[in-house]
Amino acid sequence: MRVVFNEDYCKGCNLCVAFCPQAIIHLANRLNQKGYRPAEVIEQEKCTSCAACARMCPDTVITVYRPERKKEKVS
Amino acid sequence: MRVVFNEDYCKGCNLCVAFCPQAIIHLANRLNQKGYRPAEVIEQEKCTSCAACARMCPDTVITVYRPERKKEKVS
Amino acid sequence: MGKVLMKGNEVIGESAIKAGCHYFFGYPITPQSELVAYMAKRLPEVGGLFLQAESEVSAINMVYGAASAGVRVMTSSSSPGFSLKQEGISFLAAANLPAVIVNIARGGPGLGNIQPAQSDYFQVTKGGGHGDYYTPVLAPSTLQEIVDLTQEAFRIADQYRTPVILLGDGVLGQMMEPVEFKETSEEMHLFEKDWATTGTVGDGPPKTITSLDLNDVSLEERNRKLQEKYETIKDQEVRVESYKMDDAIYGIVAYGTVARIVKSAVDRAREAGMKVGLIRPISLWPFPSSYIRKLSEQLQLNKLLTVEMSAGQMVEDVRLSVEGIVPVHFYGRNGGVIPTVDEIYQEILKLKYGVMV
Amino acid sequence: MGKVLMKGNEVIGESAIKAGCHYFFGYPITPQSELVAYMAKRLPEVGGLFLQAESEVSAINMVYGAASAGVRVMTSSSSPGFSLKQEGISFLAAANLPAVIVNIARGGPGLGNIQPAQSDYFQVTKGGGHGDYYTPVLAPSTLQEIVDLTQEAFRIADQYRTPVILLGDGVLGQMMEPVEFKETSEEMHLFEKDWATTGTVGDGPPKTITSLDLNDVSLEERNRKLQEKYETIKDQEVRVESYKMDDAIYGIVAYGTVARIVKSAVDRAREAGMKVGLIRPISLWPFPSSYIRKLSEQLQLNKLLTVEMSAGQMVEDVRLSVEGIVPVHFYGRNGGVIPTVDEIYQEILKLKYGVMV
Amino acid sequence: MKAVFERTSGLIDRETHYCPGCTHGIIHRLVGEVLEELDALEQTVGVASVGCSVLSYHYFNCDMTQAAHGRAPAVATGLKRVLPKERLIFTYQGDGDLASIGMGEIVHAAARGENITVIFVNNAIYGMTGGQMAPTSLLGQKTATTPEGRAAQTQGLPIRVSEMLATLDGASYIERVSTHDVPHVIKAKKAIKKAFQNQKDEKGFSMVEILSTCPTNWGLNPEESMQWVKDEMVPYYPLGVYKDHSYKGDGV
Amino acid sequence: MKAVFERTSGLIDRETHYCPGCTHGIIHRLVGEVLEELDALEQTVGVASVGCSVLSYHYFNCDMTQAAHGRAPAVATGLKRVLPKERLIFTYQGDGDLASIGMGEIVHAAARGENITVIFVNNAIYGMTGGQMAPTSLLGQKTATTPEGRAAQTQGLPIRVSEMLATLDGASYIERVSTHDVPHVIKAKKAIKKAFQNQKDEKGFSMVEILSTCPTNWGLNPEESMQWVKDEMVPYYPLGVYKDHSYKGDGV
Amino acid sequence: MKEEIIIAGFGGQGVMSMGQILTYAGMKEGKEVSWLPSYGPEQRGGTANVSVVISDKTVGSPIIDSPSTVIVLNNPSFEKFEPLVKAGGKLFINSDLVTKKSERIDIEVIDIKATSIADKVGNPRVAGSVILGAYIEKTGIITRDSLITALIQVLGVGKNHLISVNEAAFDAGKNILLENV
Amino acid sequence: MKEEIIIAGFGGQGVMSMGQILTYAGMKEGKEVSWLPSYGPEQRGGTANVSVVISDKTVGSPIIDSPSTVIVLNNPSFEKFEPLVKAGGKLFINSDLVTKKSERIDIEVIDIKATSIADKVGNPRVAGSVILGAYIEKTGIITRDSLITALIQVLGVGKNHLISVNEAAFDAGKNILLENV
Ligand SMILES: Cc1ncc(C[n+]2csc(CCOP(=O)(O)OP(=O)(O)O)c2C)c(N)n1
Ligand SMILES: Cc1ncc(C[n+]2csc(CCOP(=O)(O)OP(=O)(O)O)c2C)c(N)n1
Ligand code: SF4
Ligand code: SF4
Ligand code: SF4
Ligand code: SF4
Ligand code: SF4
Ligand code: SF4
Ligand SMILES: [Mg+2]
Ligand SMILES: [Mg+2]
Repeated sequence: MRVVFNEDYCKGCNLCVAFCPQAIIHLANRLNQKGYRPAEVIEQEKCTSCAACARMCPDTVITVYRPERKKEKVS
Repeated sequence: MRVVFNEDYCKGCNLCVAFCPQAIIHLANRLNQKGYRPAEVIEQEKCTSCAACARMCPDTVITVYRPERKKEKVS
Repeated sequence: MGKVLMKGNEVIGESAIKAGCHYFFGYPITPQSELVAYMAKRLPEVGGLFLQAESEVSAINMVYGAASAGVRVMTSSSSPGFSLKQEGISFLAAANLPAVIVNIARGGPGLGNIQPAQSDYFQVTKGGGHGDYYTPVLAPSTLQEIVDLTQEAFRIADQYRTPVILLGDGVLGQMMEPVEFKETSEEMHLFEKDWATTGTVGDGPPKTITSLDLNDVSLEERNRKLQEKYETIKDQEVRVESYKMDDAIYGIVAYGTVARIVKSAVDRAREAGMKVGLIRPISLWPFPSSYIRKLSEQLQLNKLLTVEMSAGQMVEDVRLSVEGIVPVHFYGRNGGVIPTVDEIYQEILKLKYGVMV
Repeated sequence: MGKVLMKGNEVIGESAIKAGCHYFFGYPITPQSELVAYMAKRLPEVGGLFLQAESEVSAINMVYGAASAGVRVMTSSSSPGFSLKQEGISFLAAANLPAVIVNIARGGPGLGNIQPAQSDYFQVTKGGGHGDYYTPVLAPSTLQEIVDLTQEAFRIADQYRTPVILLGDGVLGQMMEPVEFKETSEEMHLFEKDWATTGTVGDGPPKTITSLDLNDVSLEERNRKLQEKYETIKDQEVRVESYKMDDAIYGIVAYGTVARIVKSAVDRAREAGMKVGLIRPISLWPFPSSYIRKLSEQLQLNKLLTVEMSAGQMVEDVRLSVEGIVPVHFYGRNGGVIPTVDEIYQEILKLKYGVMV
Repeated sequence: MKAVFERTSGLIDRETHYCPGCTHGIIHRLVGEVLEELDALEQTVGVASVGCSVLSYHYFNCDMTQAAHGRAPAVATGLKRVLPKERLIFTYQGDGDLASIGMGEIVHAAARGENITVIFVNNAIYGMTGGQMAPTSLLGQKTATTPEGRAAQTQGLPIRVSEMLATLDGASYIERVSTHDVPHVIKAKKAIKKAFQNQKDEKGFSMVEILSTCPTNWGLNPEESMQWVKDEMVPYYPLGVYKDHSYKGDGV
Repeated sequence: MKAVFERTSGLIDRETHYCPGCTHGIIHRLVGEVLEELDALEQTVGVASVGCSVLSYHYFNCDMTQAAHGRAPAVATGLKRVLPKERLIFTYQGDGDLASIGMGEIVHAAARGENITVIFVNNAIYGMTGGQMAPTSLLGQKTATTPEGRAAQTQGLPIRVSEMLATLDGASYIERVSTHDVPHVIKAKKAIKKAFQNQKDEKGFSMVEILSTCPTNWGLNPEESMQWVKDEMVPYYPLGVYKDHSYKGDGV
Repeated sequence: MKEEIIIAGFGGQGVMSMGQILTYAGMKEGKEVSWLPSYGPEQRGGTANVSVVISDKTVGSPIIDSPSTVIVLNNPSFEKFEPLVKAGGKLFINSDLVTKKSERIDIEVIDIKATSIADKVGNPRVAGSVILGAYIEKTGIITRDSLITALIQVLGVGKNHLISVNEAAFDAGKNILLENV
Repeated sequence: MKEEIIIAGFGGQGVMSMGQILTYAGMKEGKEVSWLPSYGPEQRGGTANVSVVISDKTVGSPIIDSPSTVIVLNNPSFEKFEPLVKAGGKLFINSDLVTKKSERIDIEVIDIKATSIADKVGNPRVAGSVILGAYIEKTGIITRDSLITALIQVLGVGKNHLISVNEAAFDAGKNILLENV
């Protein structure tokens, strides 16, 4: 998983959705404990780990990972 | 009299003395009712009615007159 | 005019307008913001002016300016903002300027919270600012009463040339209740303001409004006149409601929102056969001292209980009124907690069954 | 240390420094300006800091900041400037922050004048700001007493974590009298300030200083603690001087400058064979109520007379203390006029010969 | 003989309480003359502030209201907003009053484009209270609260009020003038006149900052004080027009 | 997998009370990250102001003091002047707090060259009290107290605080940034970092004005709000550095 | 006759307007009424509740200690107010949003899937009106006509396109109650 | 022994320092003392006065109602304070500046042309010291030595070049009194 959402903090504001260059974030159809529709990414593989979502999220919901590059492992 | 001093208002600040281009104003040697040495002009005839003294006096002590010019009277 | 359903804060605004107040200078603060918003909307409609000041300090001084010009003018705030107005209120009082100042009090001290409270009683009744002054303080308990007292506040302000305070709390400010407005008042024109600094155009020598008097003897004279005025107000402007006190053995003293709750508790206690009544000061200054004292001198009155949303402020005035003739108990809640009917009922029981509070 | 001759305002400053107060934030106002000037000169000499704030409002909030950091800190003002500090004082009280605030009161209300007055009594003793809070108020009557009480003010502030007010007037502030200073106090180090926001470096989780509590129940709990603290202070910190009261039939209650004048009047009356004495509250809050009440319950005490440079403020506390046990008369001067020994003597005569005041 | 210089009817005929040589007196005269010349005395309400000029209501020959320390712009706003628009409202404020405790009020009056005239007397000190530092006191200047001279490290740098207010869109006319010699006094009067004329023309907030002396608290005699204004103050407080543009256009 | 973006330790792990999409949250994060990166959390004392961010002491992972409305710069001054100089003091203030009631305090903190860092969140409105006009509300903007939109004639013109404060010699670093998209958020962080670094270097007063949203009171959704910042606010409040010069030199 | 009603939920669920509609309706019918809001610290989201009193006699305290009716729209509100309902009183629950169950046997509990029903009549946001419909049916405290008049008043001119869907919601609420009976 | 002295004149005539010198001197001699200034509204000029109490016992009120001694340096001060001198008390007048004459017969009036005398000893501004010299000679309340010590203290390091002329003034004052006797 490249992007992980701390779902309970999410307020469904849609900003990550709006700013994801890959347009892969959506608001889920369920409600979280606060009563908001939390953001989620299904197509994790399309994520470029650009962290735009995380930078625009006002509620520090999102952690972004990047797969360690093969090259590095080799070197 | 070209310059007339409302002596009771004078505080002897010396500003009129300092700014008179003709250097004809002096502080008198007596005290006025407020306990100040009031400004005065003896040589009234040397006065050019320039009003510098009046403009620099903080206490509106000074009235300045100018002799009406003969010419005007004639015309 | 029929009844309308409005928030208390809005009722204050509309009543002020009906009383001929067309100028309002204020600064937002919860729980009185609806009043500011209401004035912002309504005043331009009646050809008046609403101006949001940069602070409470500024607002009260704009009021000072407008009052100097002789118009009816109002400002409002809530507790912390009211504290900031104290210097200005002292200036208004000293300069004999009429104005109405609303305090919709909230939980304190400090920033506190935005729940209702009555812990600004001292601040408004004892002259929270410097120097010997008082301001008449009116404390409505229903929205309909707001209609009457707002108008009265302006009348008193003009008649005595003094700032007047209208004291409420978050409950009164934010609740809705049907009210009926009176027709626009004409009485304001009774007060000629020949002292106002409106420019001398055609009316004599320059006028001055000031509270400065460097000479002690003449400042004392000014103060003497001020105190004389206060004596007249004490004489003329006391307001108090009494409820089921005729045969009461126990009297509860409460004002504003709390008085409403006490009324319900009194009803419940009466149902249970207890002879208890409510004394509701409407003018907190002048305080209905002689009224309360008179009641206390009646043989059957046994005990007084003061209930406040405070740690005990008005209770001092009650004690000053009765000077030990009857014992004065106190029950208070704090920090925005509103006493319930049941709590007060329990306190009444304690009065009767001798448990000391 | 020998005696030195200094102005009262300067004595306050030097005493504060000796009490370990190295920080002062103030704004000039007559008649306390000598204190500000003194601090401006002296504090840098002792490695402390004097800062002239842009206003009284700012000054009290700088004090709030410095107090948050746990240092001993002071500000001072006079009546109109003191009014402006009311919001800040309410915040200090609510946030449990220790600080000492000086009010060298002057004639009011409004701009008034710069002569001595005691008409800020209500403002300082009843919590002139919003919410249920009190501040201990110490009222010295001689310059030597200023030395002691200034030190005490800091002790009380630290011990109870509360703002404390030192109340004087233009006479005390500007007169000179020989005083002797104590050695620099060590006692300040007794108070550990582990609550201060000084950065967490090496001492645990972040600390917060605030007076906000949006929840009514927990704000009530905060208020309960505050009131508990006030009860302890009432219990522990009452100060009062009594002068020739042992066999007195008439007691005069007066504080500060007026108490000195009353003392002379008492002496004169004693010479004339009258049994009269002086009760001098030194702590105005907590007020020496039970002390005065106890005296009043003694059979021989017949009447009390309160003398103030005000229209009658402390007299309410006297009345609250005795609750009608003995009559309480009042004599006041105003606007900077200082009552004379002779005037007070005449009032004493009236007490005796029954002319009502 | 014709009077070429007479006492203005803009001032009440009465002695002032100002110290000998204090230029508050000159500035009073200029304001009085301007109001007389504009035939505006009956239309004017002045607001006295707290400072040495607190008693100016004894001197100006028009209606006057005395404001709390620093609050004159708020009081003026209250007056201006409720009186007929022909009325001219001015404040007369010292630098302690306007630039220290009253900073919030003056900035906001300017930002609001409040149609008032502000006479701002900058004498780099608190005169009335006995010579404490003002926000405008110069670096190194010794005052009662900067006995070693104002130091940037502790007290910061003097505020140039005109420059600061000129950044506000609401401000219409702002000029700094001086009173240290005859030509400057004449210029000062022109500026004051313009500041009142602007108000008549409903152009909005107008302020004239006037460099002034305080011989008493500067510890200089009146003449030396004039020189000090010229040598010390003018370099830090350059004279000139800082703003002359009304967002309200030429009258509204 | 390596975390390229994680929650900063500069913030306490806790939900905030802010409305969905409110950029107060982004700004909190930036401040937290900067303090973490400067390894300054233990050295820092923050001053919360009165506005929606009044509860920010629940979020910043450092000592915090809560100031009265508008007085944060004074409280910060008190802290800064008595604490060891390694301590970093910052205020976090809204536009109502800083530019309306607190105008006097901010101007004087700047003029004094107070060595503190000010995080100034300009959202053109009073958020907390329910959307009244702020001194920074734009012309035409509808608010609870300008139901017909802010009008220059009555309410005057919005104050550009950064431009105004930049005229003060005491101010060392002033920049205006925004949060309306990723590049601007990155820039905003840089500015915040510099404002803290400046304090470490003892350069004096540093302020970052950050354009921020208030979806709730603007009546827009969070996305629209970002657009409004870009389209309406940025043109009136141009981004950029307004001052970057310390009279104190590079550290003292 | 005296009804003391508390309606509670998240901010934004229309709690305040529901209270206003009841209050207006009561007033129209000549009753004495009062309405008192209470908000949490949040500007948006968070919890909010409103106290409404409708009575034949002057309203004493507008603050309600033991409500005769409680309407809850979320879990936190359930937790806070369920215990307060006075014995013999009524508890209306939007069971689409509230997962908790009441165990009290001294009160009448009315569960309504109000959001689903509202969705069906055309707009999930009129769930509140569904419950109001059920409420007046149950208590008879005010008539449907008064409720509609009040609704129109509260919506104001700006939102009068919402009248019909709310009306439908009232009726759906009424019907669901009738069905359940 | 208790002396209650009021010294009054224009601001700038050294009224305050005269009072301070007396107060210091009293303190040096182990007496109880107090000093209380009073200013008019003017910063400079205007009137000012100071009240000094020197006593064997604790000073009660520092405010003086009926002074045992009054020293006046101008006409307004004469008018204000001459009536207050207590019966048997003393009134010192700088008759160079005060033109009024006292008609009281229950007090001792001492007219001194202090400014002229001061001028003669070298500086018209030390007129106050001339009167102080006369005052201590008359009352014996403090010694010349104490007065000099106090003078040095009050002048401070900055102005110690003025010590000798003041000393001369003290003595001139003392002598004029002796001459007159
Ligand atoms: C609230 C308040 N704070 C302080 C004062 C004391 N005070 C009177 S005048 C003044 C400063 C005056 O300085 P400025 O405005 O520069 O006028 P100037 O006397 O120099 O003309 C101060 C601080 C006051 N009267 N009220
Ligand atoms: C003395 C005082 N006045 C008014 C208030 C009410 N108040 C609280 S927050 C606020 C304005 C907040 O606006 P802003 O500073 O812009 O912050 P935002 O909520 O927009 O972030 C006001 C006026 C108060 N708490 N104290
Ligand atoms: S990291 Fe970039 S690509 Fe991945 S979800 Fe976030 S915004 Fe989209
Ligand atoms: S930006 Fe954050 S709070 Fe908003 S929807 Fe995305 S994850 Fe949720
Ligand atoms: S008018 Fe001119 S020349 Fe005449 S006295 Fe005055 S300054 Fe001198
Ligand atoms: S300027 Fe005026 S006050 Fe000064 S000395 Fe000359 S006349 Fe007198
Ligand atoms: S103190 Fe200064 S400003 Fe005030 S009147 Fe005297 S010289 Fe002028
Ligand atoms: S009200 Fe506005 S500023 Fe406040 S939290 Fe909500 S969106 Fe943010
Ligand atoms: Mg000045
Ligand atoms: Mg804002």
